[in-house]
Amino acid sequence: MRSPALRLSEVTYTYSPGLRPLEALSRVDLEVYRGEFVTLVGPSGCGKTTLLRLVAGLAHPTAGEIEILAGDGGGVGFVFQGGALMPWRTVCANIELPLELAGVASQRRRARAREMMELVGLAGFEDSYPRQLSGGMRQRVALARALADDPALLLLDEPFASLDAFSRERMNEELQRIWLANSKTVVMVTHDIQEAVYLSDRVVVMSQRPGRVKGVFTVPFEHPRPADIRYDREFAALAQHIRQAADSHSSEEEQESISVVAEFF
Amino acid sequence: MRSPALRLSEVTYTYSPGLRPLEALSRVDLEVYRGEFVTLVGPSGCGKTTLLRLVAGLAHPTAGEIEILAGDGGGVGFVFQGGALMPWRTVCANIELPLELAGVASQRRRARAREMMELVGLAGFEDSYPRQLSGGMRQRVALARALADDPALLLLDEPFASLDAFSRERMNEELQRIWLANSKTVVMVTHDIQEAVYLSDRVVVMSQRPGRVKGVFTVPFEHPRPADIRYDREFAALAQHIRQAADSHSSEEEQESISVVAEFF
Amino acid sequence: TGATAAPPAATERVKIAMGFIPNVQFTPMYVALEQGFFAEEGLELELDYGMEADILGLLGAGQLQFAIGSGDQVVLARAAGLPVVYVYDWYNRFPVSVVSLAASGIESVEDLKGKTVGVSHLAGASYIGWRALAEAGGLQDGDVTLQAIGYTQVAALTSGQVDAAVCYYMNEPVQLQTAGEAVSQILVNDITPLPSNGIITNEATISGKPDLIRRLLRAFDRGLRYTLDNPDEAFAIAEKAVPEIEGAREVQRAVFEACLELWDTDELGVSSDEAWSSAAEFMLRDGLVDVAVDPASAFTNEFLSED
Amino acid sequence: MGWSRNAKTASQVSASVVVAVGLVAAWEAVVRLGGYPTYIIPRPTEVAAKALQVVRNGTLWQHTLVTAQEVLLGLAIGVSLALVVGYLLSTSQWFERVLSPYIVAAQSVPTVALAPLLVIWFGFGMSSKVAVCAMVVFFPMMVSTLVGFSSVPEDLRDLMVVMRANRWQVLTKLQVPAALPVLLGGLRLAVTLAVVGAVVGEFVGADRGLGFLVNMGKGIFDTPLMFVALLALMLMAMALYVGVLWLEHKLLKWRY
Amino acid sequence: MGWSRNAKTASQVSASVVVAVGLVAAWEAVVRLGGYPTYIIPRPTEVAAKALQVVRNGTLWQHTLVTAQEVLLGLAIGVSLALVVGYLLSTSQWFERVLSPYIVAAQSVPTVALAPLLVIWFGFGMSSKVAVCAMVVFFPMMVSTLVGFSSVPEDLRDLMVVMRANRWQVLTKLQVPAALPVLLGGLRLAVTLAVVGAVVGEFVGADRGLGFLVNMGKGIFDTPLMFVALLALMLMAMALYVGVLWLEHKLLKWRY
Ligand SMILES: Nc1ncnc2c1ncn2[C@@H]1O[C@H](COP(=O)(O)OP(=O)(O)OP(=O)(O)O)[C@@H](O)[C@H]1O
Ligand SMILES: Nc1ncnc2c1ncn2[C@@H]1O[C@H](COP(=O)(O)OP(=O)(O)OP(=O)(O)O)[C@@H](O)[C@H]1O
Ligand SMILES: [Mg+2]
Ligand SMILES: [Mg+2]
Repeated sequence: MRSPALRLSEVTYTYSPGLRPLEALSRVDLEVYRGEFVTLVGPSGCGKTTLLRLVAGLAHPTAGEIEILAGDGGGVGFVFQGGALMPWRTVCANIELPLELAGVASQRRRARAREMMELVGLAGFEDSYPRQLSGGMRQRVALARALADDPALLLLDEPFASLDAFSRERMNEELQRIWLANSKTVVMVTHDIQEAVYLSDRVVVMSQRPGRVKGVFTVPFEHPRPADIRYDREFAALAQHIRQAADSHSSEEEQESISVVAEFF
Repeated sequence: MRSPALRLSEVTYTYSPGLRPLEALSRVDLEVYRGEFVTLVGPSGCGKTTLLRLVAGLAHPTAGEIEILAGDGGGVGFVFQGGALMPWRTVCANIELPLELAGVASQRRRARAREMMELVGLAGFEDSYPRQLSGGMRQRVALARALADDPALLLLDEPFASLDAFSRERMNEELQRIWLANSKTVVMVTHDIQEAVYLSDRVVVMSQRPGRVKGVFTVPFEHPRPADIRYDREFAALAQHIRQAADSHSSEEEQESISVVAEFF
Repeated sequence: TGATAAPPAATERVKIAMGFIPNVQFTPMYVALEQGFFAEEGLELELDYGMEADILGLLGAGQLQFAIGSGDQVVLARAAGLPVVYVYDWYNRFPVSVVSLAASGIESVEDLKGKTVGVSHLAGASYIGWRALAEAGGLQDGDVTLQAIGYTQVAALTSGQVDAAVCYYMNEPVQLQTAGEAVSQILVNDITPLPSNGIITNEATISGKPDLIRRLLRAFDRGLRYTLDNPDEAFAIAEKAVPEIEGAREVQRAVFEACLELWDTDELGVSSDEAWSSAAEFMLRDGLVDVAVDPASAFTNEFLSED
Repeated sequence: MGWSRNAKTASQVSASVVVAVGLVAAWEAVVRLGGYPTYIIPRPTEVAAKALQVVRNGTLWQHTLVTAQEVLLGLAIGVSLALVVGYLLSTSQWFERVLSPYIVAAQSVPTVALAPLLVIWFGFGMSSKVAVCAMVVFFPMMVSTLVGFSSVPEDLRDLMVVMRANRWQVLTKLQVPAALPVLLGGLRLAVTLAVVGAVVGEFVGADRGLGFLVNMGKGIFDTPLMFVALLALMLMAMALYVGVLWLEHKLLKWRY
Repeated sequence: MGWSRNAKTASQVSASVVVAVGLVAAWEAVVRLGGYPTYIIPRPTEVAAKALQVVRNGTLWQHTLVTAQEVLLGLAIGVSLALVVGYLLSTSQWFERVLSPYIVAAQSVPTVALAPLLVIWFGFGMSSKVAVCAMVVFFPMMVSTLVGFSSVPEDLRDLMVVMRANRWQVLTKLQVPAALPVLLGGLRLAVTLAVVGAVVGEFVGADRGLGFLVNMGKGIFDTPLMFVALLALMLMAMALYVGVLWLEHKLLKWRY
């Protein structure tokens, strides 16, 4: 489990629209091991989405290097922040898309899509178009699509942001189950620190723009984790620590101590 | 404060795309008082967005009646779940839009937009286009726009879903401040029950599709509420109750008891 | 009178570009086809209905071997270096005329002074006809306002946009007359003769296949004669060849009659030296061409059947 | 729902009839009030009588068939070429900027000026008409392809990249469906222009087809015949256009 | 950034020059290999000599000016009309379905058939050419308006409703900007067709303008003159098209 799946070395990314360049990421170092579940948390606009896009190859670092060492052959599953559903495809056809691109026969595709829809609680909406779905339902379609062709690397950008607490917890459990069953590498962005701690092997806390890695927290609990581990004292303490680390108002000195705490876990 | 701003009586709404009609809301009764802050919580796809759309006049009930009794003259501020920013307008121009439509002079418009951008933490991004913003930043633009012309009725559809915990708490406080200062009527959808309790006078819990009102909880704390009220025991207990009520897996009998609890608060 | 040649070994395919849509004006051609005159010469004739302006270029470039066109165009074309030669004078009289509604009282060239005259384009046979008529009739520049009106002569006349219009003798005037409008017209040919419409070929064909030209002209000549001798039968043949005229039979008959007037002469097909010389001189004088064209090179009677 | 759709279609059809009748009445009125003689604008009744005649004797049908063939062939060739060229140009903005003005230049050459070359290259037969038709169709379709392809949402492009779609898959599964509204808009223009194109092609020189019939009617002073041919052309264009509307209805139903 | 943009523009310009030179070379090659005589296709040098002549004596300029006026007026009228009619039709799908086929029908009438009516209504002055040009421009612009307006995102429509925008505000602040890419696509077609339209208008009967010059060159077998006029027409169309591209660049910069 210690062989790396991807490695970012001193990655800097600068957007340059028009005249003012905007440094979104600054010298980010990060290694994600094969089969690891890593979560990124950090303030809005700190470059989390940018980081995922770089990993997915949708953009190339302005400086530094990214190595994708996966080599499992499996593709990449990406849940985009906005969903990125094709409005002209039904829910089912949207979920089938990656299978279609991989040349899977239509019957197996259909079966797999139904399975996925069941999983995300959308059975019965096969023939609906995205615009006929609620926000949370669309997000679940995006998740189902990302999971459909069982990719080795999953990049999830706030996949549960529009879900109610209960759906969210259920989806968390499903995701954990799938991850454990297929030993995927997952990099997820979330704003929910409980969720981050519940799912991850490590939580990466990023700083305000330009995004830097402010601290990395290893979550010590064994997988699979029961749902009620959230009420565990140690869990709560870790979550609280991460919360403090993520607080953009904490000063540099405080951050020093955070790193120490991070080492501790 | 007890004069009603809007009243829904036995409101039913059915979408009928193609052949299968879909009942999104079923016999919803709800009264919101002038200057009240009401929050809707409920599972994904239960009709919260639909309800806001009906209140805003974007759709008309299939059965039942909606009365808007506001009459304050002020418009409606709506934060859409998807943001609904105009891609061809800069951030600043997007925020100015309602003022522009109201015929406010360009200088005052500009000043107001800057004020709003300051408020939502986007100073410096005046001339960016929406596509150059992160997801959370876009959401904040949508909020700034909704607040720009100081509407008497605010309809907020998961306005903070893409914000990190700290930005979210800060925005919550700002929203509370604005609401208190201008005695607006607010109907907000959220999936964060803490947020709901922190901000609302009443929390409306809706049931799984077709959406019904499952319970209404009155939040007894005085406004303005300090940020750390979240750690108050009573606060936590109420949040816990609402959470249970909102659990879509609870049976009908349990729901009976929920209503009783709701009465109690 | 048409000499019958010995039937040749194999039929030869030839194309002739007519320069206008199928029409009773081409009756002699239809007659010659229908009566088998071309077949008797061993020719399988194909009629192409391209637009006049393109045809001479194609003919000169060797893309075509035969075309119908007017003599003035041959002068123009030769001045521009196109090796085209006029070999059969079909329309004995130059068919362009200046038409006006009778009510306007225009009866002579003199009456046109101060009027607006419409002409299709500032080029082409009708324009050259107009220039010739104006010169011969003593009109100075500025005496009339010339207006390019495309092919809207009838509308332009009846709506009063122009006082007179330059037309083909057998077209618009006939149409107006059969519609009951009284018109008066001045035929260019009555004022100044110009080489009119006939069959044109190119120098390559003349040097390469003189016999082909002879045979073609012989067959056509028989068609023309037959038409003049048996107008009713000829018209019936035209009706069969161009079934679309069914609904406009009366007008077309009148057009046909007008054509007969223009075709009838003692010496079918023979071009006159004087007409060509005076045309070539006039066109140079008038600036219509900027190099002198030797009339002798522009036409020849040598392929006409020796009676 | 089913009922209301039928009712809607029925109301559309009846409204269309009303409009058509209204137009004929307006035509009659124009002729009467303007005092135009038959040889300028014939009366509806004269045209109807002529129509009956040419329908009965088969003339109209025969010419219509010729033009229909030219139009359909020209459309097929012009649209396919436009899609291919449009796609190629859309792959590089630089390419497009450099080349498209020349395509525009080619478009602005009037057909009459091209006539001799057309005759040399295609002869007087059907192919020259098909060529003109295809040329006329090409441009609006190419511009639509360019505009349509450039309006593909960025997030979906990214999606396809992440899913490692190949070029062909990106084209068929993303670009074409996303551009479809604009492409179909282009097709609306193309079908209309195709009819005009075939007619212009026939004007260059033809002895059959509806454009020929228009010329014929004009040439033999049979204006009712000309109007019958014009009406047939209009009906052909309308039929093609309604066909495209129907296609839009089918293909873009996710929008409604 | 500034540098790279200049470099890009420079590369575009130089590539355009290369393409232009290539086309001239191809033209020369076609003439030589095809063995076409001058009166079918003149050589580039002959055309250049003729161009020099007509530029010197002012002829070309004078005719270009006439056609340019017709084109610009026709464009202005046709585009405005199309926007208005397109907008009105877009307000009701029912309306559109019923009426648009008739607009299509009107479009498919060849200009030559309309010539007599044009003459009666507009006379032989510039107005008849402007009318033809406007008619030709109208249709692609109208279809673009329809397609563009129907592609306005639903959530933004809702936004405008919630903000109680009036019709005019919805039009100017939402529909037009949202439809702009498609509208500008329509304008690309419109400017090109406008040139063709003015020329066709001049063919109906004119004594000035570049279309007239083409006809004239053809009529007097002065093919170099005809080619000079054609080149002038092409340049006009290219200039207008590049103008629209520039406008797109300015107006759609939020996309890049
Ligand atoms: N296409 C773009 N062009 C220019 N700047 C951009 C672009 N996309 C993002 N940015 C900028 O880069 C910074 C980081 O954006 P990013 O989307 O990575 O943030 P994020 O961490 O995902 O935030 P959020 O939690 O709000 O989604 C932001 O300040 C944003 O303004
Ligand atoms: N335009 C539409 N056409 C048909 N059905 C629709 C449409 N919009 C929503 N629905 C359906 O109505 C139901 C309620 O949708 P709504 O958007 O109101 O849910 P919601 O409570 O806002 O959910 P979420 O929290 O996921 O945003 C869903 O089942 C959805 O499928
Ligand atoms: Mg993001
Ligand atoms: Mg919703």
